[in-house]
Amino acid sequence: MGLLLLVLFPAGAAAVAYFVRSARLRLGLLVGTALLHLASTARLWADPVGPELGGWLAVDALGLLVLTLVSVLFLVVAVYAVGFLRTEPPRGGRVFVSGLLGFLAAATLVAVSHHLALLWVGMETTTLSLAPLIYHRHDRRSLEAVWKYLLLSSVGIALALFGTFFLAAAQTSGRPLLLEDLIAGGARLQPALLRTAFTFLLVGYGTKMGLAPLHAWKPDTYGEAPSLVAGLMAGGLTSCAFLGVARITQVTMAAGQAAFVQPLFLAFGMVSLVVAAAFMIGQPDLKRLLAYSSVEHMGLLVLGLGLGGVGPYGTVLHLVNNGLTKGVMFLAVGNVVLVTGAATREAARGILRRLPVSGVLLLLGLFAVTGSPPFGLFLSEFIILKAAIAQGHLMIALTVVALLAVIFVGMGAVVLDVIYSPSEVPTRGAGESLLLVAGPAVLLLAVLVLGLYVPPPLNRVLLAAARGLGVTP
Amino acid sequence: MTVLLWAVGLILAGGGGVLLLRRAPRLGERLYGALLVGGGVVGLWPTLAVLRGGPTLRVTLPGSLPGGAWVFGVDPLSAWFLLAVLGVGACAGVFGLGYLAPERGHRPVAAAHALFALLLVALVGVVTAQAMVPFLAAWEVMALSAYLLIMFESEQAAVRRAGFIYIVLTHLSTLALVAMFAALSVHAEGQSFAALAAGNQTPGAVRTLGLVLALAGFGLKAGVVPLHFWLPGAHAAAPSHVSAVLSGVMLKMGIYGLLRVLSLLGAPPPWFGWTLFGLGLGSGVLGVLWALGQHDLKRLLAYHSVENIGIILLGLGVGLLGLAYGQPLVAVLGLTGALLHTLNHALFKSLLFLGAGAVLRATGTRVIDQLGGLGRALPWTALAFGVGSVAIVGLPPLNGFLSEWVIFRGLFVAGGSREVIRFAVMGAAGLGLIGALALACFAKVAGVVFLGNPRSPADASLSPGDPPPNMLAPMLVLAGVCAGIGLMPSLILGPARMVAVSIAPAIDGGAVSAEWGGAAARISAFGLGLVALVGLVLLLRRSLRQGRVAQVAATWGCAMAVPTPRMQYTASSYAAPLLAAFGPLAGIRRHREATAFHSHPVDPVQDVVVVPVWHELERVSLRLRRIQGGRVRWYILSLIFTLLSLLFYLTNSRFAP
Amino acid sequence: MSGLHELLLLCVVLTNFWVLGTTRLSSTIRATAIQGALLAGLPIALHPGWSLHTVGLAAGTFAVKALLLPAFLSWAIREAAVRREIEPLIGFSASMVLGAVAVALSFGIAQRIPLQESNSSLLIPVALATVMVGLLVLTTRNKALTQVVGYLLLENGIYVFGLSQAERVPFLVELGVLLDIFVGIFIMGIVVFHINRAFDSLDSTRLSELKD
Amino acid sequence: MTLGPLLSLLLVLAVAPVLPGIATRTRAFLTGRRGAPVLQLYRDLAKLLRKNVIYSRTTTPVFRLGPIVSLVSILVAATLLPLDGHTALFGFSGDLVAFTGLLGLGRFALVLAGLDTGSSFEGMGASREVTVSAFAEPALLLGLTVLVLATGELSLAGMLGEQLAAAWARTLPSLVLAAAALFMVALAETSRVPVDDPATHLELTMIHEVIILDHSGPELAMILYGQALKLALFGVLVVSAVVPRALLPSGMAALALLGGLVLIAAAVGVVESSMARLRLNRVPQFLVAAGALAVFAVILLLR
Repeated sequence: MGLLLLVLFPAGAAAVAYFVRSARLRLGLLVGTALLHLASTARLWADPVGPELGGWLAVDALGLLVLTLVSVLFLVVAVYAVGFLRTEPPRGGRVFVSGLLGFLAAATLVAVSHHLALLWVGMETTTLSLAPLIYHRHDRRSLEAVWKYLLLSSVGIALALFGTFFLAAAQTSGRPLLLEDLIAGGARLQPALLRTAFTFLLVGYGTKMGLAPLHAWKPDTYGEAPSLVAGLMAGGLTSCAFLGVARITQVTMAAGQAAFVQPLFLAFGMVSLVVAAAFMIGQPDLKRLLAYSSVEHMGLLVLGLGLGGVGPYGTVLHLVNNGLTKGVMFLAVGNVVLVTGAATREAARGILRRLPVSGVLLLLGLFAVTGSPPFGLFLSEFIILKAAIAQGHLMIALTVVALLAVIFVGMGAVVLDVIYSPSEVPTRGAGESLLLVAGPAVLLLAVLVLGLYVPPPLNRVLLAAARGLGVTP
Repeated sequence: MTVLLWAVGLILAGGGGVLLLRRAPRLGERLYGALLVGGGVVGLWPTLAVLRGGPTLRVTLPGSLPGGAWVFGVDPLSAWFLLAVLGVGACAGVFGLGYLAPERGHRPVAAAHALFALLLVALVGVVTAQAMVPFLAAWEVMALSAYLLIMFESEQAAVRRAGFIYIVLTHLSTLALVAMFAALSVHAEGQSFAALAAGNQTPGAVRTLGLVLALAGFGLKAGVVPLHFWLPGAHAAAPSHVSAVLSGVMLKMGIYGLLRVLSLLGAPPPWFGWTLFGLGLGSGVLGVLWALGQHDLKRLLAYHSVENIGIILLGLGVGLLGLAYGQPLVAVLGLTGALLHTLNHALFKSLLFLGAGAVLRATGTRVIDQLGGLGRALPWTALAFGVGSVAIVGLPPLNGFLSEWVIFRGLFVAGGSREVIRFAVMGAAGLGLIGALALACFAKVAGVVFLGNPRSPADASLSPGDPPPNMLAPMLVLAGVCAGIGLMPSLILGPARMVAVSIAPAIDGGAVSAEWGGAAARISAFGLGLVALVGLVLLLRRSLRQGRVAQVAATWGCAMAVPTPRMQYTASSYAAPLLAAFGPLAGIRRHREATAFHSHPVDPVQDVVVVPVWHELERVSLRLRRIQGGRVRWYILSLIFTLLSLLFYLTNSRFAP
Repeated sequence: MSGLHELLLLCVVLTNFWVLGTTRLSSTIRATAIQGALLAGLPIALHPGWSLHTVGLAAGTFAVKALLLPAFLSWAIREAAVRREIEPLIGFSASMVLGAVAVALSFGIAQRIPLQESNSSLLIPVALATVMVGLLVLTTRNKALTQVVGYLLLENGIYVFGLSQAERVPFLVELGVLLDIFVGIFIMGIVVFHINRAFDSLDSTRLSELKD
Repeated sequence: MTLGPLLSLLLVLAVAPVLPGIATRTRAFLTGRRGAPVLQLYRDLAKLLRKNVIYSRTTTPVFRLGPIVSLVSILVAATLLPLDGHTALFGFSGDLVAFTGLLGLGRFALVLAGLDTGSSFEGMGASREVTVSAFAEPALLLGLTVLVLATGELSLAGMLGEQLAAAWARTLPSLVLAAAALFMVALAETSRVPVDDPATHLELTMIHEVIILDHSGPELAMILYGQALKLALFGVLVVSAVVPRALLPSGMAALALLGGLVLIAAAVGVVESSMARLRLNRVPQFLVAAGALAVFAVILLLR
């Protein structure tokens, strides 16, 4: 029952957290749950458990990656939240914590469910569990943000459900909507319905991933949500959404529909990169900037899937790196916001003098997120480029390079200005406590290590995860 | 190899030490200086061994990376560049101690020293890495530590702007290199350079793409026109000892990279050689021309780096053409000349930047037209700077002449052949023009800054006295090396040729080595003769004086009142006729008012092309941004649009049932 | 008894047009209620033989779609004191026309997607049509509440198609639908409520502060 | 045989000061004046060597070193030329680069010495000098390139000696063009009309003269002698480019050299009397024209 427990105990913790009165106890519960979750996730690496509930719950390489990513990110965010809520008025603390824990439960469900309908339920729950967190500040802007987020994600998720039904309709044999049977019986799926299913699922989960042009909710939401929530969304929620896309990709690849799937992925990838580049130029708000950067990286993910060859390997590696890096960036920006009150260029100047540690984190994070060696993202982007060239997409490769350059200029212009320029506005709030910088620092270190050294077990899992996403011979 | 690792360890220890001991700066900095010099000396040991024909060093770290293990090694090519890295690095580092000492307290001096050590280590890594990922990692660490050093005085808006332009272009170059390695690794098993070489011997689209990307990436780093415009600002903004390393060593990493990639890819196609040749000529002429117009001493030196990179590329181009057209002698001469000039430029350019730093510390300004007559206040600095000037202009008997001599010979020999390559001989005229313009420019710098009368009262009251020994000694050492190479070419010509041959195994060095030694001996004889003759005439001159004391008077003002310092010819008016002859190419903007006239230099690439284009791009993106208008309705519409177009693809593509 | 469910499906389409055409929020909600009732009838019509599964499904659907949600929505408009949908992006007749286009389009697309052993040829087209009308309402209406209704239509469309799978896929699907709609609509309702309080209007066009 | 180069070097050193005299004398003759005696320069030098010097307060040792370095560099340059028509006292492959480099060194030293006085006039002169030479240098190198291509030889001794004699018949047209180009360069390098006018007395119009305004006594003597020697060296270049002296017996060769030098000097005089001096901003065009001639010659050889 390990997997079921892994899903249930955060959910239970969420319920408990809602009724716990003492804030201290609540935070203890939050961090404790995160630690326990990470520990049990680590045990999954050591000795994998078999399928449960008749195969509805199981861990494969891809799920394990996403699960670990979410778990690590969540622990960091939980620790950060302790420092964050300390600076905040206590109002909403209960909802906040139980919302976080609810998200953990839902994300876990997404990661371990091998029944696509169950996966969809998990996805829905992630969406809803984060809504109150976005509305944390209870003002007009956050209200608008949560409205847009809910409307767009709900429409997307609904379309995903539509697609799931089509997938069920396409299936002629095996247990319905069970991943193993879908892949095993891939040849016997009805192609037309399968393609329809893929179309709707791509639009649905693509909306949650924030692929352009389905990304419109992202900047508004990330811009308004508290930074740690935004970080959790950019690192965790998008990874879950990508897992949804990856699952259906596994099925379609198994059904030999690569020729239908890959052009779509290429198109989404390039459009996302172009949109991100165009909207990053002269973007005055740090958090919106990061939102567009997230769009960019989602684009790279699907680009890798669309290229084939070593592309999928690059994609899964990029998934991990992107998740960690987004955590660094959003939490560092969160510290900036705590001190300056806003994430706009004018307000946030002079970071290096005001917040030395966060300033350095932000500086290094900028280079990490723009794929500079030796940070991990460089390695994954390198592999994706290699895939593009190896598959003969020279133009795509060159365009990607050009767009990455534009994106760097767009991000660098703001971030470096904010870091180095002297500030006009006065500082408010306390400086940076250890709770607020330790987490992002750890994540950054992890990203750095991943650029220099991929541990063999991780590499094995990455290879296994990539295998299903490529063209299976 | 272990010795080299020890050297790296020492340097890193120095950086760490100064950082740990920032409470006791004097002790920390002394330790840092000692370790830096020690590391440099220790590191030079294996380097020279390799250059003397010793075995190639190699170490393989077992790393679990997608693509395979990490390889580091020192072959002749690496060793050649290690000379510059370690030698110049140590000198500049020591200079930095004295240079930054006055900053203690209000700027993070210790951090700057530590970053400098990191920069040196990264440079060592770049030239010794024998696999893709370690190369790129070292490359980026180099670029970033350099960026942080450039931003040392980040409270000035000009510095921030220069730093931003630098970081953007260096990131561009990194991207290009990542793409290049991605292209080259397509056909390669694993990531080591050996594997790349094995995989890319046959021409093809991928190999061509790799060559183009290499040219872009490394050209950016080397500062080839039109990709040079990040360079003047950055080198002017950085602290002078850092500028010395940036200009003297870091630019050369672009050259190193080109040579390395070419050594992997075998004989390149002719078009590549011609491209380098043309770029070299362009960079050389334009670089020195733009330098002539500068008012800022360090910007001027930076533009001269563009010029010298041009000369190096010219030699490189000739060498590659020699390879492409099967002319071994031309190939060896071209490559050897390029390598020699790389080393020489590293020496005298860093020397000049250190000199500029000394001037800056003494006077507090880099504006040439406010300086003057410093020769009396800083005699030794003036001497060192003068040596550097003669060297960079390429006049006998110093080292600059040596490398240009080799390149000229390459051009002339090429002219003698029957191949298409013979038209390369026209480059000789270009090289001559470059030399003459450089002469004009450095006559201006040396003359206006160190000779004549001080132009600002502050300098007039300057207490005579050279900078402290830890700043003066590095300059004199570098000057000595410049003179040594110039007078003893046989020391350096042999190794240079050996390195050149190691790059292109296709050619046999024997063809060249024969008459080479004779020429070298002649050159040193004639250089020494020149010096001796000057001494002789000096003695004669003494004897002519017959004990009479020379009369002393004011400069003759041509029947005018005694000239005041403000009446002296300014650097700008000195350069005016020459720049006027080149018209708009020279990039000078003049402002005339009723009572005032002043001119200031602009960079024809940056200020006329790049910046306007970027602003246009910004305007477009701002217009495009209206899409994100905040109306949730439009968000859903774009979703619907996407859904419908996908459904269209679904039902109307060739997959439609 | 295939005639029956075809009839029901056509009525579903008609209710879609009703929603598109009406100006009064109350009648919009009535339309959704009626549509919910029709959908509740569908499982029985589709899968004859009164299995516990179908009956339970029908009952649940009726409870949620025909009673609970409409009640909740009308309560919401009473609280928010809004009666009519004023100045939509495009006029009602125009939106009717667009709806017709959407229906035609969905029928066109549907015949490219052959559904084997399907118990009705109308299922997919009607489902698609309802989905599209839902999206249409979402985009063309200004009142947040009306957009919620649009979302409800969207869900109904999906539900219609889901029914075709109800036999083969265990009832987790329907559970999913109900849960999703229930929670989705409920939370949206709450947000709408907050919107009303914060902006003292349900005009979602006011929600356009966040932009580039 | 080894004595040949040394003797001819001494010969050239001895006769060099005559050449400016001849030039001015020709000019005077053509303009109907008597003019200074041909040997005037010898007297001036002797007088200057005897005189004491006067230095400006502003100056540093650079001012004193300038004339010496410039003279020495021209002397050393002379040892690179095959003055006897066969071999140079001193030469190596590619020494033509050293030749131009030495001329450059001399110029550099003089310009710095001029700037050392801090006088605006000398600054102006320095500026003009480097401007002119910047355009003279490419032309000079192209002229020498013609010789290189004609003979396939990289040392001046070779390209003006035997090899030239061997290639002379084949390549005469381009050699003549090159000689013309070199002659134009010579006019610029030795600051003669139409580039500069040694006879002018208004500092504002001078180029070379104004740099050495403050030099006096022996130093001035060195500069004047160096200038004359420079003219002689260019004369040697031009003569040897068109006359294959290696074919003649050594005595004849020496005579040919002397005759040639006299003719060159006279030609300089003719030019000075026949054409006006160019406006300063037209000087580059004059030298570019010289370069164009040389380029044409190179093309002739490359095709």
